[in-house]
Amino acid sequence: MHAEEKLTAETFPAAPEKATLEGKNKFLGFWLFLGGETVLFASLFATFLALRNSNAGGPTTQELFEPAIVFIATMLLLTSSLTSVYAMYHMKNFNFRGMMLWLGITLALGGAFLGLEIYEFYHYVHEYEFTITSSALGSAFYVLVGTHGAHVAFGLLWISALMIRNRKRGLSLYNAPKFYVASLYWHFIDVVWVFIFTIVYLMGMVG
Amino acid sequence: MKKWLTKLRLVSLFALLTLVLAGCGKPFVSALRPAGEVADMQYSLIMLSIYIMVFVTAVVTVIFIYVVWKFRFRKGDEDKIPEQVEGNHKLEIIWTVIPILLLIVLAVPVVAATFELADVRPMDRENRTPDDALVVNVRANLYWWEFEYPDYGIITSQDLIVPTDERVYFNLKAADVKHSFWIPSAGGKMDTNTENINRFYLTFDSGRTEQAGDYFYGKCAELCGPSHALMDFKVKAVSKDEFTQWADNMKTYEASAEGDLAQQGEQLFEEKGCLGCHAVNPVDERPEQARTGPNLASFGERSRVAGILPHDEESIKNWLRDPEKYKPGNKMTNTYPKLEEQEIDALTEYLQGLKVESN
Amino acid sequence: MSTLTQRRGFGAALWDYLTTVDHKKIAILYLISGGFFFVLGGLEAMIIRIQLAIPNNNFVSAGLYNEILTMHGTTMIFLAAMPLIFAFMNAVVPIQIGARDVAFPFLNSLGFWLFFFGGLFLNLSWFLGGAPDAGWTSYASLALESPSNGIDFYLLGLQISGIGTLIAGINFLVTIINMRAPGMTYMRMPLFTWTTFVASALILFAFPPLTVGLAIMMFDRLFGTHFFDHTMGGNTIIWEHLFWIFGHPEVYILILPAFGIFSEIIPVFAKKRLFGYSSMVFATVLIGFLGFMVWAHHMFTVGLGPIANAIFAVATMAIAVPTGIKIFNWMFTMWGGSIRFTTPMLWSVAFIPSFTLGGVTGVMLASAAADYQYHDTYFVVAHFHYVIVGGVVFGLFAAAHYWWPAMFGKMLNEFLGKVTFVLFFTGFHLTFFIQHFLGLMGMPRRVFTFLPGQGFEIGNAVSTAGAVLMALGTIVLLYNVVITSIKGEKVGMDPWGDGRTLEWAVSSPPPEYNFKQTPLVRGLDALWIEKMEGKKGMTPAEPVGDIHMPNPSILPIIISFGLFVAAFGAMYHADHAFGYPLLFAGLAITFGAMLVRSIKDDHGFHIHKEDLMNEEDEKGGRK
Amino acid sequence: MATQNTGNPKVDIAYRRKKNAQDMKMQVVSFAMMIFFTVIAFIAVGYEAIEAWFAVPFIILLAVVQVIFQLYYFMHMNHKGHETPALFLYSGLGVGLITVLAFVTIIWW
Ligand code: HEA
Ligand code: HEA
Ligand SMILES: [Cu+2]
Repeated sequence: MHAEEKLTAETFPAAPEKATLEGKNKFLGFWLFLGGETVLFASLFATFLALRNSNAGGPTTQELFEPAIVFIATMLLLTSSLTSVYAMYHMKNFNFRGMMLWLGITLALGGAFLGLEIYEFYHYVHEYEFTITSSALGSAFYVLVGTHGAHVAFGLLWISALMIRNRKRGLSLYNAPKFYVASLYWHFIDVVWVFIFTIVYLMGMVG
Repeated sequence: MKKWLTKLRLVSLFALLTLVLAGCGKPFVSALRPAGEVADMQYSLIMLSIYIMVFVTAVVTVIFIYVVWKFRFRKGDEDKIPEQVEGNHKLEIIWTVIPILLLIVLAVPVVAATFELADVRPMDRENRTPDDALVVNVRANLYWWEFEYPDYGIITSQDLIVPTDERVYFNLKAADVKHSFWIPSAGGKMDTNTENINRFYLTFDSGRTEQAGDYFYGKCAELCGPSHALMDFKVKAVSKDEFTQWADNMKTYEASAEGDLAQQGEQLFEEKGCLGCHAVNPVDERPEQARTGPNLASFGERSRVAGILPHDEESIKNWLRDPEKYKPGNKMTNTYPKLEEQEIDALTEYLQGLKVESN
Repeated sequence: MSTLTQRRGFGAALWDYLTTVDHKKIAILYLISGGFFFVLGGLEAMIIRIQLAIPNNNFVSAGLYNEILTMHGTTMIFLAAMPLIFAFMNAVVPIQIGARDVAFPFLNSLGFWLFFFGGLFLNLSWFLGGAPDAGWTSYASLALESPSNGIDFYLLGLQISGIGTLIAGINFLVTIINMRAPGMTYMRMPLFTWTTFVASALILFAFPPLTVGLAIMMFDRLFGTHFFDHTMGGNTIIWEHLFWIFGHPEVYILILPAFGIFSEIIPVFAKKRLFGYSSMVFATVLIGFLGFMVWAHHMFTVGLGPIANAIFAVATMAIAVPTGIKIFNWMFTMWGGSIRFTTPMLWSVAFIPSFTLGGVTGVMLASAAADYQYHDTYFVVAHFHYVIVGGVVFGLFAAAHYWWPAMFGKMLNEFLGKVTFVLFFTGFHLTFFIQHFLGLMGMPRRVFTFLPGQGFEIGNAVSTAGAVLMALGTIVLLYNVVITSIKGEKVGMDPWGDGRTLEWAVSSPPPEYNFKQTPLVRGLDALWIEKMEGKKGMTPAEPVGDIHMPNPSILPIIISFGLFVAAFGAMYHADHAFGYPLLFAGLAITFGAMLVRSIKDDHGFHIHKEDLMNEEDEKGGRK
Repeated sequence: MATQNTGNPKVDIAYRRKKNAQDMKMQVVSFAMMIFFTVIAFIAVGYEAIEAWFAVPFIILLAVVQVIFQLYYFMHMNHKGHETPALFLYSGLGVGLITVLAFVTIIWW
């Protein structure tokens, strides 16, 4: 089957992301990449855990963290994960508009999350003078959470670029794997966040 | 192909080398000439593992030579197609199990020794006195070593004095970057980290100390900058009595200058700012951050200048003229004004007079 | 676009290589740059050996020595050994599995250019204020103190080339998993493919910790964070762990493909199938697996405590078992065979005892309590040169001679090859054997000089003499390469006569699409099977049809160049006003090029059936 | 090679639609569970009476369960054709866990 071929709901395959060799490669390659990302984040988590009490006289995690912000952020990101699942649901049903709509919602939620995170950082810097150079804890905190934030930002850009590029083209076996892989990435970001809110924030609050 | 022949020659050459070199190395610096309990333990592990490895290598070499010789291509073999053997389970099991057994033989004493060498409990014993367990605090600095004897409240540098025939316990730390504390004849090394204190012990056997000569050589074993290679120290192991005597002398010692030139040197030592870094008395109450240069209390009795140069007048003068030339990157360069030759003479005279024993 | 029309002229050829996404050409790019860096690292080694030939030598100064030492280790590991391995992986693996290409041709090229610009960046340090000088391990406390920009070059250069390596690793994994020809099951894959697979998996999991380590050290040095600053709560041991969690698997990333190379060559020249294929595969996987649990054996003297030391000691020793399985299986492959001592075979045969010597000293090092004596001495230097040179470099030399025809269509001169072997082999043992004793006799490593009277004189002099022989051997090899490319005769398919795997089932060098028809694989040593049944080549698994090919692209260079520029910006931002603008300009180039890549559809092109047929006729006519 | 059609696209598509809808239902359920777990985790931490020795392992357990939902339902690791992805993801997790374990046990101060 040719990648650019115009498809209908009938001819659209059950697993469009893996229907071409390119798609299959992309799918697998991306999963492998996520395996590597797992180790990357594990290294950052490990570093954070080793330094989580090294506040060097600066504010401690108990003094800093505010459950409300983290809770809202978590809800936003978890929900965005569900919305991107919806998007993939529509993709599999060859419903391009549905997919675009839900991806748009995902973007909005992700954007809100990012905004909240930026606000949170701003808050720490200005209220507590807690910066990336305050202490080893500050460095470890901002680099871990910031790396996640950078992933979110990249994901937003990526999905937007995909949407803009394909807005008039409809679904094809050429772009279906791209959308699918982007949604995998988005879920992965969520997986990482689950550990961030648990290990960094919640554990930081109990001490 | 005569390759196997070169091979054979190489092997016998190596065997010979082993024989010649194993007993070799200088007794004051070689791990192959152990001079105490710790080094002995490690030496026996080294030898045990060498025996196992020689055995393994021998087995491999014998099969190897046989195969390579026996099954080499000969004239007339052009069309020969050897049988395509898939493998052999029995053989696979043999060469899995035998190595496992050999490794167990090695691993058990290794684990035992690892725990034994980490036993520093006597350091923590309540009401510890230096007679039960002598403790030395080692502080490694960019290219020099400080040795503090907390039980006696004294500090010395570059030359470590220890009693023989007992476990001497060390607290190890680094003042700037990471170094590693190593006296090969007395035992393996331990790193001096920047953020924590490491602890271990060494022993010095009186009999073998004598054979080794006046001093054991100590070295820094972790790359720490340009003069890493020159970050040597010397170890003098003396009997317990001598050691106690020395420590008592140190405690009461006050640096003083005798003779005009030396007194002039003493004055210069202060004026030129030397005293800001170097203490001249073994009792130095300043915090360690303030102790930025080696303690020079017993400088006149040192074995080396700056740990590396022969201890004589000329070397001291050379060092004072331009330390950078002898220890690139050292922290003394440019911390004091340029000295006149006459001032150098005076300082040298003063420094050479700093002796604990003669007091 | 018609691809079969050869474009001529130097400019066109250069452009061809700059934009190529063909794995065979990328292999040549890796070979040339890896070879260049090998000579560079070798020159650095020669300076090291000259400086240490006699006590108190002042051939180079103390500070410069540390730079050379650091660059020798870093260059050899990251810029010579790994790229050279990638060269052979790229040249051989896709063909060995019967594929037309790798899974991601574009990323393949990107991986190469990232490595190239990373290596270039690192080596520019020589001209821009001094090279890194904290050893290839760059331990945190020293690295943070180092005043010049050298360490920054190390951090950013390795970061860039590290990303390239990661990409290459993923590419090989997907290629091997997804692109195998019909019939090529996992248990029929040649061992070089298997070891590539496992080594790539190790890359996938080992490089991220390095990435993190490099990144946070860069933050510490350039942006004021305190990960390793103990006065602010930081901890330098974190770096040591991150580095070795990467570093130990790294040494298996190097050696496993070398094992693969020997497992290809030995059966060919012993004319016998690999003995114990399945246990060889098993051992490879096991080594890869265990490789992740032993890193702290580099940190026995750090003070991790006896429990950790004991665990890591025993885990490390365990690796001897699968490695031993391999050693014995190679020897039994030759058992009963008919061994032809060609140059590649000489290297392979010599590897067995040489590597064993290095391996057993590894087990000695693994004995924690005894390692307190060995650590950071020349005993360690001897160990790792025995395994690296006696294993990896021998493997690379063997591969170069063995696969030269597959890459260039010409055979390297056998006589010169043997001269190289004798010189290098002798020099190698002369250089490094004696270093075991130097270490045991109390000589620390990483010293720019040693003082007389400690018993180190003879050993060092001998060692230096050996290094000269190695250099001579390398020079003969270079001469061989030049002579061959000028005068060498073209060879056809299967030039060694006893090829067993698919890379010998295509012409030398292969056409850009590798296989006109995808071959049908009927067992291990696919080509051998067909030959034994009296056939000339492989049975095709499909009719002749259009072949889909990827488009060449200049974007990989642009993406990599952007990071190269950005790295300068990051490095100089504190001292120069142009720092930040440069950083953002660089990133803009990179992301811009990535955007272009994702927006511009790239469907590749097709080589048509008719053209394939015509080409066949032409060839037939010429013959 | 692309599709596994039964020959009659209409039947096929109806079946697939149904299956997708079923999948979606599972995904919504797991989403609800995830939200629930998150709330529990926050409560466990916010509620004074629950002590750290219990709260920490408990919330980590909740996180692990959530992640399993993400992986298996949202990222479809429960579907077939995910054997290799699973292998590599778990290998990555394995390496990561060893790293974390080492960093919380043998890095001091
Ligand atoms: C290709 C690279 C390579 C390879 C393959 C190896 C293989 C091994 N290495 Fe090596 N190693 C390095 C590269 C490599 N190493 C480098 C670069 C360093 C130094 C880094 C630095 O500090 O700069 C180093 C350092 C190093 C150390 C740290 C030393 C120190 O700094 O104090 C240790 C300690 O355990 C070690 C152990 C081992 C072991 C046990 C193996 C094993 O895999 C070897 C297994 C092989 C055999 C054992 C031989 C064949 C087996 C048989 C014939 C079966 C029977 C054998 C027995 C029963 C023993 N290595
Ligand atoms: C792949 C890895 C690799 C390879 C192949 C080598 C190869 C060699 N190494 Fe290297 N080495 C390391 C990796 C490697 N090394 C590492 C990781 C370290 C540790 C660094 C650290 O401590 O941080 C190290 C350290 C190291 C030291 C210890 C330095 C010290 O601790 O102070 C020494 C000393 O002898 C040494 C020597 C050599 C020699 C003689 C070779 C020889 O085999 C080299 C042979 C090659 C040549 C000689 C080619 C030269 C070619 C020419 C001369 C031709 C020139 C011609 C033209 C330009 C036309 N190496
Ligand atoms: Cu290792």
